[in-house]
Amino acid sequence: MSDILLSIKDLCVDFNTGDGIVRAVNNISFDVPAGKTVGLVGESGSGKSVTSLAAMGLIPNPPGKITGGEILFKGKDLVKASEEEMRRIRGKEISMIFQEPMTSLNPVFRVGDQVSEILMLHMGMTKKQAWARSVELLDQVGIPDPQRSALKYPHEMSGGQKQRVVIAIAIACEPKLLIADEPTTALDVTIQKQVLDLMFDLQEKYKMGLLFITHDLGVIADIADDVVVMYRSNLVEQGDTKKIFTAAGHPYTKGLLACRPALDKNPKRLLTVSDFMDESGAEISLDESKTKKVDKVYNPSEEKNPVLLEVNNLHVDFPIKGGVFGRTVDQFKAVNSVSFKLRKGMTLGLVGESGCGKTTLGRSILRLIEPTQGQVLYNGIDLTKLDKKQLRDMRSKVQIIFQDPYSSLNPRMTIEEVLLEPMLLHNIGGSKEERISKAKWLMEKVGLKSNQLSRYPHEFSGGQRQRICIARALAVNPEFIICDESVSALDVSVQAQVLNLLLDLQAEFGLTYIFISHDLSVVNFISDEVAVMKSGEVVELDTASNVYLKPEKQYTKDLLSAIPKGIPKALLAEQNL
Amino acid sequence: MSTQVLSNESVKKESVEIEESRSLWGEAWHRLKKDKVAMTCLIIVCLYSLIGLLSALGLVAADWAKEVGPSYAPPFENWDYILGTDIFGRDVLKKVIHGTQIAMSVGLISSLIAIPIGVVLGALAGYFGGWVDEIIVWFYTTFSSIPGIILLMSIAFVLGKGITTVYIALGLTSWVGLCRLIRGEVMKHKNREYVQAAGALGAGHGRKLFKHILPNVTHIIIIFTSLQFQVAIKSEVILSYIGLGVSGQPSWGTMIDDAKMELARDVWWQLAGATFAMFFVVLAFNILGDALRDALDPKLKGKG
Amino acid sequence: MFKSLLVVLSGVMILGASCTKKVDLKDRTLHVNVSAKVKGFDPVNAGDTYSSGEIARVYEGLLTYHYLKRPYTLIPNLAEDMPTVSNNGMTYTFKIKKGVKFQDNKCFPNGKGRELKAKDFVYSIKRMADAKNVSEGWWLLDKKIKGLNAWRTKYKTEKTNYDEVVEGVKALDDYTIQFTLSQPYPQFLYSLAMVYTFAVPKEAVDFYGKDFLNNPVGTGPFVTKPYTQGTRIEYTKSPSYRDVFYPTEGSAEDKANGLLADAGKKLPLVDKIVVSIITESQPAWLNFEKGKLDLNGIPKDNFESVVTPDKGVTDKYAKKGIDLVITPDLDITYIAFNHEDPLFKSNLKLRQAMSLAYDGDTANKLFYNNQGIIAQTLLPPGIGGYDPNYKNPYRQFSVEKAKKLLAEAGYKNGKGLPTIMYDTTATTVARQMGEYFKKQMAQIGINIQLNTNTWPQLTKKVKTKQTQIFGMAWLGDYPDAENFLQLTYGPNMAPGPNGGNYNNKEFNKGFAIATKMQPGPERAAKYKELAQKSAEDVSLLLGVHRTSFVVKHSWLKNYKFSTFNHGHSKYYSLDLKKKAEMINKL
Amino acid sequence: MSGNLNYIIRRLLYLIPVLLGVCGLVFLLFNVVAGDPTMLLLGKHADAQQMADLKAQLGLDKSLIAQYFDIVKSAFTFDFGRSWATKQQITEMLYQGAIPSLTLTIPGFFISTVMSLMIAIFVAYYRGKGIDLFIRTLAIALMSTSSLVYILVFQKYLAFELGLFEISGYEYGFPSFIPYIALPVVIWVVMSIGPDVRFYRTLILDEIYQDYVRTARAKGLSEKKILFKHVLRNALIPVITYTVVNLPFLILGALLLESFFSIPGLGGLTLSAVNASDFPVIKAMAILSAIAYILFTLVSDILYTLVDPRVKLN
Repeated sequence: MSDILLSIKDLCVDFNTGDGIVRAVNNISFDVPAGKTVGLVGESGSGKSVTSLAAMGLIPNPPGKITGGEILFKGKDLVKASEEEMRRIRGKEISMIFQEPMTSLNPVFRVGDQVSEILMLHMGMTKKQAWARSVELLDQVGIPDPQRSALKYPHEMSGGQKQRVVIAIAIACEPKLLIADEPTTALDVTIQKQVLDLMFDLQEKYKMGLLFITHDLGVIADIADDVVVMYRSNLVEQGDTKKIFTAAGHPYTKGLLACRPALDKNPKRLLTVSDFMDESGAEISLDESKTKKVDKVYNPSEEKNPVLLEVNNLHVDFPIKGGVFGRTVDQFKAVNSVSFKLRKGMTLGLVGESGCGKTTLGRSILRLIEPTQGQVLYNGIDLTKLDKKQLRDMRSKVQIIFQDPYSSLNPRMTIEEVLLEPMLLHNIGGSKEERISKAKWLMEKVGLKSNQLSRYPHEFSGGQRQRICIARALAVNPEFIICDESVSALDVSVQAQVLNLLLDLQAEFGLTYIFISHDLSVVNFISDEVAVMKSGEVVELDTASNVYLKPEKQYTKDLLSAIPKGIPKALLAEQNL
Repeated sequence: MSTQVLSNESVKKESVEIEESRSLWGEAWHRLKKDKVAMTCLIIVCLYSLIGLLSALGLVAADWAKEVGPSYAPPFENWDYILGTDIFGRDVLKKVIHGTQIAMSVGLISSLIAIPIGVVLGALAGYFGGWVDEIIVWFYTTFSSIPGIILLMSIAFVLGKGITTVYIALGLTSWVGLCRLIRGEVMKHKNREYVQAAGALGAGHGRKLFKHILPNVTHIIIIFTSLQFQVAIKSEVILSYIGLGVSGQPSWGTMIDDAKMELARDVWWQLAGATFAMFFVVLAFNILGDALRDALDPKLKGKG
Repeated sequence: MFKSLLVVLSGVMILGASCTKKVDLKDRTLHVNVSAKVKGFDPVNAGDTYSSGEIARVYEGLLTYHYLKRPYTLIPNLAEDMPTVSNNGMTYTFKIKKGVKFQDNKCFPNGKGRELKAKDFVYSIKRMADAKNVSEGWWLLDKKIKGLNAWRTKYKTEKTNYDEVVEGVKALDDYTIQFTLSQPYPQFLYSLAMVYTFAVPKEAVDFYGKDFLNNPVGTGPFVTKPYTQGTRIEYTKSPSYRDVFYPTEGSAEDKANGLLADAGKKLPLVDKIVVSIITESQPAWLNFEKGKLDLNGIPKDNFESVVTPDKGVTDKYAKKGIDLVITPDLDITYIAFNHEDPLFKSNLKLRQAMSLAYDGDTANKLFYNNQGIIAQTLLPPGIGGYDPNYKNPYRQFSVEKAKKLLAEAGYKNGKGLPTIMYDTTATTVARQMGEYFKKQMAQIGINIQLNTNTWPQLTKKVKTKQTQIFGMAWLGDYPDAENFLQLTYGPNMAPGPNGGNYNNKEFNKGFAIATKMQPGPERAAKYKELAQKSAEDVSLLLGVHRTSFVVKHSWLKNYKFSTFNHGHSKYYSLDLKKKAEMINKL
Repeated sequence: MSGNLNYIIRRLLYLIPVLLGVCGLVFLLFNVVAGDPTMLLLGKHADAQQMADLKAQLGLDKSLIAQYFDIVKSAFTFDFGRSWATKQQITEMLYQGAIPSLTLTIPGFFISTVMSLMIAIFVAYYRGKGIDLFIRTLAIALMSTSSLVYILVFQKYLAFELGLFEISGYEYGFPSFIPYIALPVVIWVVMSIGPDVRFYRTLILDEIYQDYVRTARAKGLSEKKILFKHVLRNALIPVITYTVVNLPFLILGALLLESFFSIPGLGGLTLSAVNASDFPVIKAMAILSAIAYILFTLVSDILYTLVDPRVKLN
């Protein structure tokens, strides 16, 4: 075995929040061998980020504190190291990349300066030497025209380019160990692939140890040699990637692997962590019936699934202001002549990278954003022609569920008020008692306790809040719901539960969905038909299986190829042998 | 592999009951209670308000005008005028207590004038935008471009003398700050998804603004009020100096104004009395204002 | 890094602080202060005492008051001697001194001051009468000089022609000027001692135009640079000042006070004057105590720490060589009733009751440190018509009498009497007096509502008869009873000086006769009778004749208080040796 | 650059309606609500005729609209006519008053800004610790007393009793005014440390919790270097705009300081104008400060784009 670069032994980290001490990391031990990539996987709140920050000695002192264990880096225990020693290691021996590329760079300094700063600090270069080296590094990380880009400010670069700059900074002093905390999560899938390939090449070139932290098992499979799985501040399993992916030991790992919607499979329902592990963490035997691969079949019949929604040549343009008096000088075409039909009871998936206009399309159909021209026929009624009153009555038929669970519920209203409001607006349910009983029924329907009506939104988790939003939408007995990135903000296990819920509700109430997302595998799982959008236009529209198996447009092909396979390298090597 | 499971801050257990439900206000009060300094300030403010109320009802220091001793008797020499006397031999302590009533009423009523104007205009500008916003922004830019002290003096001068002028002048010059804050906050909340969701449910402008957005900006009003009190109390002194303050009854302003004749002859106790009385309550309002901002600011709350 | 910056900063602060200016001991500079902003140096607009005080240092008039003689007597200044009065008091002819030079100024050809001529006085009088100048002194000569009013209305709007001859004001030759009145007006001479009628060179007015008020060019003892409305005005001795000598005769008391030590010496006796404008009383008093000012009026409030009950200077200040000069002033404080208000109009008993209920002595103790003289009538001591041993029956404080009268007036201990609005200015002292008056009236059941205003608001209310009762003071313009009795003269009703609109036919008739008489004993008797009648009819609630209190340092010589102290700084002198000796004791 | 030019022109055009608004407010206050001032100006011997003449001369007999346009004309031509109380040319008075005011307020403002920045950085560096709370409370305590009290007490005890400072007075010219403005500057600094420290501290703290600070730490930079190089550079942007927007108020001077220390500045001028109901002077002061405020806000916006690369003028 090549020598161990980083060895964490029984690490414990506590946080002193207002309401008492919380253990964020509970005696974790694992090693990162030199030249190898270790994937640290776990859902949000599992303590994976805290572990990485501990290795860098960056845990904010109040409120966090390392309360036990050692972090040996080339034989030296970093927990006992003085701040002075840690400063010499940070950036030189160990460097770190963070998740949010948009805010990781100092907005008021040029990119070149921020790279040369670390060179001057650790390598003792002069300003001129550092600048020259920085330009080389920018070239190495694939920044176009590095000479001119070095002079740019961060806000003049895209998210992907900024992440490349952060990587350039991290590898500037050729560190032994690189820690990457969810470096590609905020990027679009095509750019994510390029950045991952870049990191992989650099690791090869500089023989660096790489500790890669993410919640996306697909990414781990592609690049990690070993995997460490964390669940609620505990290390539940570790081992080499092939063993974990083929014969996971711990029920939580099994659950995690299973609840990921895969591109090639087309199951009716997703397995969730709760199918493998009950609340207390003990394993439960898998109910065989659930694993049976039952493919969804797409056979809309005329009478059961008539056309509910027909969109013809829909345009949404935003004026661009200019000149002295702010006259409109140009139009930004957010949605450019989109047409499609949607049958009752079916789900249309709208997929595309950020900025392709999928959200605007969804909102304009509901006239939350006024479309510039085009027709939206709902049961034959053109929504664009309705006046305010008629539109209000239509509202009960057509609903929307948003992305951010934290901001889609009024923080100052109890859940009861949230659910009762739609009923009041459309006077559903004769009396207050009737409405409250309906609210209780809705809570049960979406899998929540009916006695929690008097609670406030901030007392629920992300997944629970999204269920409340669904309940709120159901309150007006709608026929058609637009889910705008409704699961993107959730952890993969919670995502699976919500997707299953949506499918159950569709089956029970015959709902019709438009499901908007940037995550192709989620769209593939839930949609019957898929529309791929690019800069305001629908480039491809077909059934889900056709789009994924027989993509026609090159753009769709690129999208599909960029999605991590989710099959460990070692396994792939064996299959090709 | 021990799988000991411990709940973590942001991953709430699906099933485990949480002690009792707490609204955002409850959360804020919970956080405020832990800040010892802020609590003492709150107690000071309540104490002053109580004294002010009692004095307003005439239960305490109603006989401030009674002559209790010789003119300019020094303090701590005689129990029935412990803080000394003024030119007419009236008890400085009673005048300070009566001054509390004036100070608290100036702060309260000037806020009551400034808040409705600031909130209504701010909300309308922030929510509707377009030409409504243009006009309201033009209106408060006009108000804020004239230096506060000149505007204050002009209004007070033009309206003539007395306590009502002090209220109106302070109210009319302080709504601008609140309006600007409310406008910014309403603009921010207008685009939040819970407001759009209400729109999708068919809620009209009125409901969206008053039922959804305004409750989420009320914390600004509370922070503004505590800071407005200290501005009002200090301005009352300046107004008394230029002769436009209260007349016919003692206030901290008139007491400090009298001192400008007395200090030269070493009569310091009336000045000291008013200054210390004012010092503690203004300090308390300042610190309370900061503490409230930290406790009530949802931004910090959201970070969980 | 920032520790060093903090050190540097505090260093700057201390450096700035430590260099306080030391009191200069060598040069003969008089340091005085003025307690309000000086408006400017144009005699025509000398409405307030402070601006007139500064103007009188640079300009001079035909007549002035003798420095030492009391009661105040007029003596010639630029005039050769007192005027010859002819055609039964209607024509006054003056001879003016020869060889009197205006100060050098660039408004004169080649900068040399020219000789004063009679036509300069004609020009100055006309300038005061010119409606466009809106002079506050115009009431002095309004309808008094033949042809002047006609000339004024003629040039009200278009450009004034100063050369047009006015019948009543003529320069007979270069050195004689003759005034002809339209009606006998013995007080006319006093107006020639007032700043409004001081001599102004036409060249300066034409040369400086709108800015004339900041560029004084007079014949007076001192010269000053153009006025920049700062808080410090400096004067230096005028090289071209004519020979004026310190008066040689004075009363025995003056002699005892050393006021005749410099008799006969050429004036002015100091080289330089520095006038600081200090509006707040605390800095004024502190500067005086530090020796930065040579003299200062005592703020009433600081009085007790300076003056002992027997009017001497407390030992704390005596040790520092500070002397106190106490002199009764030609003024009267009063609370006027608005006689057009039905409440007071015909209810003499109510006015009498209020007068008796007002304890003048305590007020005197509180507000004038027991030094004011309780006023029995409108006339202050030092004026013809004042009778020291007259006791006004309604000024002897007695609550029972007041209650009895109030009952007779139909308001038994205040029942049925509405709250009376008492308007006063907003200064601290005025507010405290108002509170005192309210307390006094409460003794007999009269409820007073105090209402403080800024000075302009108060004058507006008085002039538009919107008050019930209001506090006021009157400082004599000239030492003649007419100036005081006109306060209760019917035709002078608001907006004139008779703010209370008191209108008693008998009094009006008597007043018209007395003011026409030439000064003499029977006029004084007539004045005495009129004053007592108006007092007993309680035309207004009399207050006190304030005595003025000035503290001065031991090194300031020849200081004598006068109500008309304009231009008196030329008489003061400094004992520099004493100053050097005393300064370190402060 | 053309974008910026358009923006500046638009902002300048925006100045006009605001200025009209200010004139309107001043007109409402003084010409409509305040009533007829002639009574006040003619002294105790005025008669009805004299008052009528004065009213005509001051143009108060014109229709209200004409009076409003007089104010607007004065706002654009800076010719405010003459003061009613002293009959001096107002523009001349303002010019004379501006210099003494600035000699007091500019050093005061400069010293207090630098000092409070120093303290704010010091406090931000030790954020959360005892010293942070102590200094902040001390700063707030300083501002919890009325400025009138500081003036009276400091003048009596520091200037008179201890003789450290001049009691009052003012002399024009560079070296000679320093002893006179020393104590007023001390009082100005004491009064403004409180709010400034509080404001600057929140600015710095907002920056310290940003992600780029975390990246800087990961680079191995020391806490001090991060604070001074990265954080301060970002925090300076709002500091500059806040400072520039406050500049116009400096011309106004400090009303109380100037009247108690007899400094012939615009503050004292305004105060005496109010006491003497000298409407033209008050109106002139209000309009001038408004114009200065609007121009300086524009300057601060433009400065904002120069200092902060992210912001483009739009």
